[in-house]
Amino acid sequence: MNTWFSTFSANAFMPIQGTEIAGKVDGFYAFLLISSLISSIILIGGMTAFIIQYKRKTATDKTAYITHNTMAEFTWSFIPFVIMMVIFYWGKVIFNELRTMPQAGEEIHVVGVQWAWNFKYKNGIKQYTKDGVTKENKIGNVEKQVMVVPYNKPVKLVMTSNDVIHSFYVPGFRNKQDVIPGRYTAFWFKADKLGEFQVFCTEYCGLQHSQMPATIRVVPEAQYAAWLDSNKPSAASNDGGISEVAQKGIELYENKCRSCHSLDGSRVVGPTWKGIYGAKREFESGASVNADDNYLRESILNPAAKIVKGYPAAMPPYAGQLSDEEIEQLIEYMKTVK
Amino acid sequence: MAHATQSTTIVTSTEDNYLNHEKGIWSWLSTVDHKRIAVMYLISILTFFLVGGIFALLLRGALFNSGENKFWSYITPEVYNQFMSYHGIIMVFMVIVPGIPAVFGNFLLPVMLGAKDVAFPRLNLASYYIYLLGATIAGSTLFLGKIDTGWTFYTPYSIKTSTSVIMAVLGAFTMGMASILTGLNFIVTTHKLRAPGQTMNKIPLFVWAIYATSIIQILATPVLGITLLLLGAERALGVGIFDPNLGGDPVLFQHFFWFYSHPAVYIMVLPAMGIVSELISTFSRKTIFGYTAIAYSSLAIAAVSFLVWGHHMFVSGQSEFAGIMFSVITMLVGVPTAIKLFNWISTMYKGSVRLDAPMLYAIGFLFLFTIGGLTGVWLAATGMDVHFHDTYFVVAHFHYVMVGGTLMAFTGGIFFWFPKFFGKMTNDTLGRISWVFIFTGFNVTFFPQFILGAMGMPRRYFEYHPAYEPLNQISTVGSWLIGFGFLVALAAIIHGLVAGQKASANPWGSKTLEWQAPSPPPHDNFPITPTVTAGPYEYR
Amino acid sequence: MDLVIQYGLYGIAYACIFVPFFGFGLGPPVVIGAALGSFIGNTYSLIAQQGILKNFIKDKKETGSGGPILPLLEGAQKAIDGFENPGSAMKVEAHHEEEHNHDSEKHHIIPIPVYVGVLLVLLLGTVITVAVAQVDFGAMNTVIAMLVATIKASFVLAFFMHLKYDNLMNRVIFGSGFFFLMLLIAFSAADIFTRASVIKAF
Amino acid sequence: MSTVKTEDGHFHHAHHFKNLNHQYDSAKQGVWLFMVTEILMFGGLFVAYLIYKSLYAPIFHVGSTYLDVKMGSINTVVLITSSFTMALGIYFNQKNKPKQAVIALVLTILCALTFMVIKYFEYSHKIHLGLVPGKYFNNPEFQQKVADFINAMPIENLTPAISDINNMKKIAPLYFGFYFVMTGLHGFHVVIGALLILWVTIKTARGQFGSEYYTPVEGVGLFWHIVDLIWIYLFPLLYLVG
Repeated sequence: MNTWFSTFSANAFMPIQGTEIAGKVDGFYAFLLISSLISSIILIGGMTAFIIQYKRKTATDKTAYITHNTMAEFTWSFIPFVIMMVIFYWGKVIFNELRTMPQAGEEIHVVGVQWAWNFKYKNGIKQYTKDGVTKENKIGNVEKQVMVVPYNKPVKLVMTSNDVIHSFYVPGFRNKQDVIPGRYTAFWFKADKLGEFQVFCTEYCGLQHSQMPATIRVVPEAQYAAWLDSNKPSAASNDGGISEVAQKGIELYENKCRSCHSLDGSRVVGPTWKGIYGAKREFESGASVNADDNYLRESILNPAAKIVKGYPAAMPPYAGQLSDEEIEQLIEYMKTVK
Repeated sequence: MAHATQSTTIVTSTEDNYLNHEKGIWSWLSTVDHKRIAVMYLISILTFFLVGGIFALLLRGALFNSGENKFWSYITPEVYNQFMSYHGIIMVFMVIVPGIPAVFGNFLLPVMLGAKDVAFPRLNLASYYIYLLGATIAGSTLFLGKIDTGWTFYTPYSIKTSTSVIMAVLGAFTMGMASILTGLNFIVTTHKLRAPGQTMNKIPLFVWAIYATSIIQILATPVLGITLLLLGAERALGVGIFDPNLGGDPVLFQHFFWFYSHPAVYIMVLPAMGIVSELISTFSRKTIFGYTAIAYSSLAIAAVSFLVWGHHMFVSGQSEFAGIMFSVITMLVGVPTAIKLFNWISTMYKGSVRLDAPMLYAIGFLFLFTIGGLTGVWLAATGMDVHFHDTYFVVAHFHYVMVGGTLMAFTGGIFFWFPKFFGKMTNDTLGRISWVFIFTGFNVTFFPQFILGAMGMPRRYFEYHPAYEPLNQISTVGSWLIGFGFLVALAAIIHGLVAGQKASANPWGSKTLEWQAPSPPPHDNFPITPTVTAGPYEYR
Repeated sequence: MDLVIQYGLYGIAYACIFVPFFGFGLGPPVVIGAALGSFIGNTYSLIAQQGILKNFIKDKKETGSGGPILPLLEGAQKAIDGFENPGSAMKVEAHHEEEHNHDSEKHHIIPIPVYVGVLLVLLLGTVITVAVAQVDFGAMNTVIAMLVATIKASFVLAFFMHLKYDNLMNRVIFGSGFFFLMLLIAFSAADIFTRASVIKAF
Repeated sequence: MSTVKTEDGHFHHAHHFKNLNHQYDSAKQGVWLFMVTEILMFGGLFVAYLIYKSLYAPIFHVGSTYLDVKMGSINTVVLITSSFTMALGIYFNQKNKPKQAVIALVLTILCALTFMVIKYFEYSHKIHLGLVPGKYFNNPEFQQKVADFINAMPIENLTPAISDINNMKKIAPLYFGFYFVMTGLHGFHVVIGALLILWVTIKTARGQFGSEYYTPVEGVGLFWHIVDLIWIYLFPLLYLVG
């Protein structure tokens, strides 16, 4: 069993504390655990005591005619009220700390896409899942994206999503934040323990909601700086000599097309883009044409016009959602997919 | 006891009761007698509960282990997502929201108020058929395109997915319509059809609970209606109100959805509290402790439930200010709930407690609802909720209050009012055995899920981290116990129907008005309309 | 004692409604007015419709522990009965006793001239709204439009829908609809307009 | 079971009520409770409209210039007169004059139909221009107008959301999403109202109502007035104040 669970320590069953706030949350957790234990002992203990003590002896027992008792009723509504206000305030203090962003600190961009977490660093390093999470990648050995972060330095994640709502959850840091398409949300932490922390997606996002984990690897400061330099993409080489326009096409492919069209010839939902440009396409209607620029542009704007034989008409029209310039970039990129 | 001053010594069991008043299936399908409609609701709700339960067992089976050799190999992630959605939709919209109000509210409200029928009998029958229509529309998605959005239909996933969301949303809308009409019927009945002399503080606490529930049904369900309509328009026309690419804000969908759905969880639990008040008072042979406190805390819960929906959205991109505001008000909802729990337990003080099957279910309610309620306070604290949100801690919490609360009270209510419904006694030992299985099975299933939640296992996961496997296996075994327990309960009911011995008008010695009518009651409930001169729980 | 519980729970309920509005500053006087208004309306309906005050006075008289406030309360009860059905204060006893079968009351019939008057007011209202909309008052446009619309709506409610001559329960029912709508607006707006803006540094 | 007119002109109330008045009060309360649900349903739409109007003011401002205020005001007058004739319909039933009641109710139905016809013209005009909700929207001229409007706006009231011009052009159809959903749902309720009034007119013509029992007419009347009430708020919000 993975050791990152401390089963019998003070914070029973909570994962290892990765940040200082996690310690505070576990303290709050211990308080809640104990106070609830006491309240249930009072309630359930009282109930069982009354049941045993006042067992029915005969069918017509005389019972006391007590309708109410103001003093008792006042105490057991005021005391819970006070305890709950204490719990509220303690929770508010921790929530405030979790949600106030640090001024200085590393900024990393997180992009949640349907079924993978992608990370982008200031100096251009991109931890992107190239071909997405394939079928047989069980959670045990899935190809996880790794976010390398410095030890004991505040890190701020600016997060968004390109398709549906996901949620970036790090149990070790006791923190999670939904990522919403069309908007940026923020998540911050200061890791004070070296090692790897598991990241889950906790907002239901479809087929492989349970198979888009990631890892946060906390490394010492120096090692982090060295990692940044070694993986920095040099300005010259931009992924195998593809033109600038096609370069932008990759970004669009990652955001909009990756969940239905693959690059390696395998069938996901729609036809693959491998060697698509210029290939002969047969349609449900029986007609056929070579895949040139006009056909590709029409299929993006209004896919229902020509459906390739054997594929479902499941692609939404992108008319009005992609500008002409973006369509140009996509087509240029398609030409490079061999 | 509601002293009926006119001598209503129970005439020897009048042969003419609502069951044999008219014969033939058409007389049932076109009846406007609130008691027959209640029995028809009971049959539909028990079938949907069976279907929902089977989905639950399949889910637990699929989660038995994670990795290559799955326990149910034919369940793929896609099929799991559909089962998870159907378990949610069937249990929420078809079983628990209509559950107690439609079955016990319909049957008992008029009898407890000494009325001949609900205010609008034909509307009552219409609500049943609208409910069935909604259930068939939502159920038909099983065959036409499935649904995999979960019962919450969060956008933009519910807009993008290719499953038949519009059909499911239309079904939920129609069932919401039936829920509004039932609530409307009950409010007017409580206002206008009380027996002479029965003022508002002489009605049983079950009627108070149904009254508070109906107020929520009237005020919350329309907003769900418009949210689901907009979701349908979103998919059909691309209206863009909730679709981020077209300028909408998906968090606004969550605001609209939870504005209904949090009061809806009080629609589910308040009637159960009403039943528990009746059971505890009857089986301790003692007047309820703090009648006004319990009655008014039902209203207080109904009122405050409209102010707290944001605690479902602490981490959903809602602003920190709104989160803190919703958290402080959610704490206030805990106060009336605590009042009720303390009052029920002090009702047993100096009473004479008898642990028949219904009482066991009431005790089970108190035990499980205490744990469910307390963990609710944890989730209301913002600092704690950030870690627990959308993990199995939340799954355990709401199952403790829904299965432990509403379904325990629902089953307890069936065993308690079975003599009044069908004029026969159920077999008590079978009832107790079913309780033992359901209670232990429930704890074995859902208590480990609290621990899984603390360990950070997210909700709605088909493949989970190997570290979570042992607790998931315990939980799956527990779910078989619950399944078996409900089968034993079903056996007890069928045995009661077939071979139960004749029940007297008041087998449990209860004091509320429905036990003065013969069981099963005649078509017009009371030979002579009783006049109420004292409170409903006058045990001496 | 139950009065204490009832108004205590009212206190809790209204406290939760103040919290968001004070924090959000959506015109606290408006909210306090609405809350107190419905609070008084509800209490008034309890006293007038269900005779809570009457029973309270009766209990106090029986136990003889009325103290100084008893005459005051009786005066208030007389005033309320007077207001509830003018000119028939004496009939009030009979009214409360047979609460349910009040055959004596005929349904109120509004004469046609009143309807015509209301129609003219509504048409005039429409003309005003359209005319005012042409002139650009900036943000005030919305306020004026809503004001005129509310006046027109209240005329339709009062006369065409007989709400003016209806019993208090129906007014409270209809008013609660708007109240809960206000909750939805206030809390959703409290979230949407206080979201921290997250800006990308690169 | 229900209330039926006996030969001697009296009405027997449903058996579980004490008398006709008791039944009338209960029915009235039931209808008022249903009116609350109508208010809350449309209220949800108004809430969404107000929130988005304050978030994306330019889109709503430019959008409302595309609406024909003339047609809108005619529709408002039509609906108000239909409310008036509906009230007369109830009045004549209360006065036991079924003939005038039928005339008044038929007038209400005619007003409802004219309302729908005018709405048909408005809709076909917009669909012809391509001003339809997001998915099928293709009227670049409207998007350009929004962009020009934003550029002309003074700097200080430019929120970050509004200043992102091409995003605003992309989400401009949101206005017509609201327009079609709100007026469409209202139109649907006008059609239901017209059918209900038709049902009640037939019953009045058959003389099933009288001064003692006219509850269905009053119930349908209440529903019709609520539909008119919603239009009274809808008209300025959509047409005038954009």
